[in-house]
Amino acid sequence: MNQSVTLPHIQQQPLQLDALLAQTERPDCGALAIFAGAVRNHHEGAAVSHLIYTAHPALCNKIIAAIEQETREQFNVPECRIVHRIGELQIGEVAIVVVVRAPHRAEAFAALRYAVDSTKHRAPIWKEEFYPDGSSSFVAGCCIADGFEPPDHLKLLPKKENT
Amino acid sequence: MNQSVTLPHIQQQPLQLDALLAQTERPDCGALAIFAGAVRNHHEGAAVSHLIYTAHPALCNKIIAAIEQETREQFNVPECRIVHRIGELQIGEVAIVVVVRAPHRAEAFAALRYAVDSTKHRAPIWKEEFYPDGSSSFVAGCCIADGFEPPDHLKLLPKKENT
Amino acid sequence: MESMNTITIRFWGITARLAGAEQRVLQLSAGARVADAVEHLRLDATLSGELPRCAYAVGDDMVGLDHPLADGDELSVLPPVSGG
Amino acid sequence: MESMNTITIRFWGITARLAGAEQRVLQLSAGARVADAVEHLRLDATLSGELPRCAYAVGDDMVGLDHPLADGDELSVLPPVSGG
Repeated sequence: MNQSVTLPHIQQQPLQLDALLAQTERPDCGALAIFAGAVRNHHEGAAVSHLIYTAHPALCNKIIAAIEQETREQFNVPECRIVHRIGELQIGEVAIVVVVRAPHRAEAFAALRYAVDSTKHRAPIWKEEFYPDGSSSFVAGCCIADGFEPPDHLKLLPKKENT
Repeated sequence: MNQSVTLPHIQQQPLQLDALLAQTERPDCGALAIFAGAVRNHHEGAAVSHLIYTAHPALCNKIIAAIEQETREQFNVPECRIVHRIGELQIGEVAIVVVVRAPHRAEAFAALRYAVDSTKHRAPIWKEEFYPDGSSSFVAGCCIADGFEPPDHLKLLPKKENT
Repeated sequence: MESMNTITIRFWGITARLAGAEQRVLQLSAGARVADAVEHLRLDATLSGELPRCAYAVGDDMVGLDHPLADGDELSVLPPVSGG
Repeated sequence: MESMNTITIRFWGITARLAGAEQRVLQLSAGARVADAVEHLRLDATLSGELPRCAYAVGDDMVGLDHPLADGDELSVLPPVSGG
């Protein structure tokens, strides 16, 4: 994946929280909840020097868009934006930003958690960790094959019947 | 309360998320969770034109500092910062910002919710709503007198015994 | 003659509106407690309905109704809070 | 003679490392399904251990093992994901 990627939900450029906040501003939403995931200097006890994230661009963009829509519908929140960075990231750099805006805070908290966890469990993104000695390994992840069940809180609610 | 207030946890100047983020940066914390509460243009069906927040400055500062410490201890998160704005706020302006940083996201989400809800339930801050016709009213709030129980998720865990 | 303590009552939030002032100065007998000051405030018919929902602080310490008041104390009347 | 479909396999994440390539081109019989391509990949001893944890996509659609493959399809092999 050497080509530069610029899709709404994945980008190689550093993530800009300010831009996401400006794009989602709404006068009817009193609650803004944000999650940002940054590169840690350690993982399971081992020092980490940097990371490389890769993603299947078209599929990942489509799946993240679906997670945004599910989040808005299931938690009745007007705004949910998810952006993931790919490429090489240094310690402290931000890999994912999720922004939720809602009239009230309870649904903003619940929606934020759902959106973040769903992206981590379902988006086709892979993290390769690099260690100070120059070695690397792919981080053990979440299986997205049929037959592997997501945790309960990430299961979709049954669609409401139109009666 | 006409004097200008500049305490760590309450201020009359607009809240600056960037400053809080810079002050709390840590290479060992992969998870950053943020809540910002902004002034809505409506409350319980009525249009709102602006708000005035007042606070008991010294007591409020002390109580918010205690909530930060409880949050760090109970959820084992290295950073929790809470700042509340007072004075006149227009629609869309941010009244409260809470920033939590933790190694992992699960404790960041839980700590964020605790810190936000505890501030709303316990900090001596009062919100007066102003309506388009010029009238105003104080928003019904949370009783902090002895004998009024907080919701279960805001009760302090028993201190661990040192054995 | 019994010695008296001067206590400044500070009203916060809606209680300032109901009391029509941000503060009042009371003279209470030495040995008076928060409950005695509250008893005095209850004489104000506009304010009295709000008092059962109020908490109290002296300086920046929350205090109970049996907290003893000292001369010069500032007693805050704290109605239900609505920050955030 | 049976007509053949050309299928490009795209390896993602650790599967590219195990396969030693980002893609491989397979010729499969017309009517072959995802399962037939996976059967073929299983012949690669380095890769085969990872395949039970993999999902599959054609273009930007997730597909099951019984999804029919068309000539020119790009079949992605998606190991467990670790974004965020």
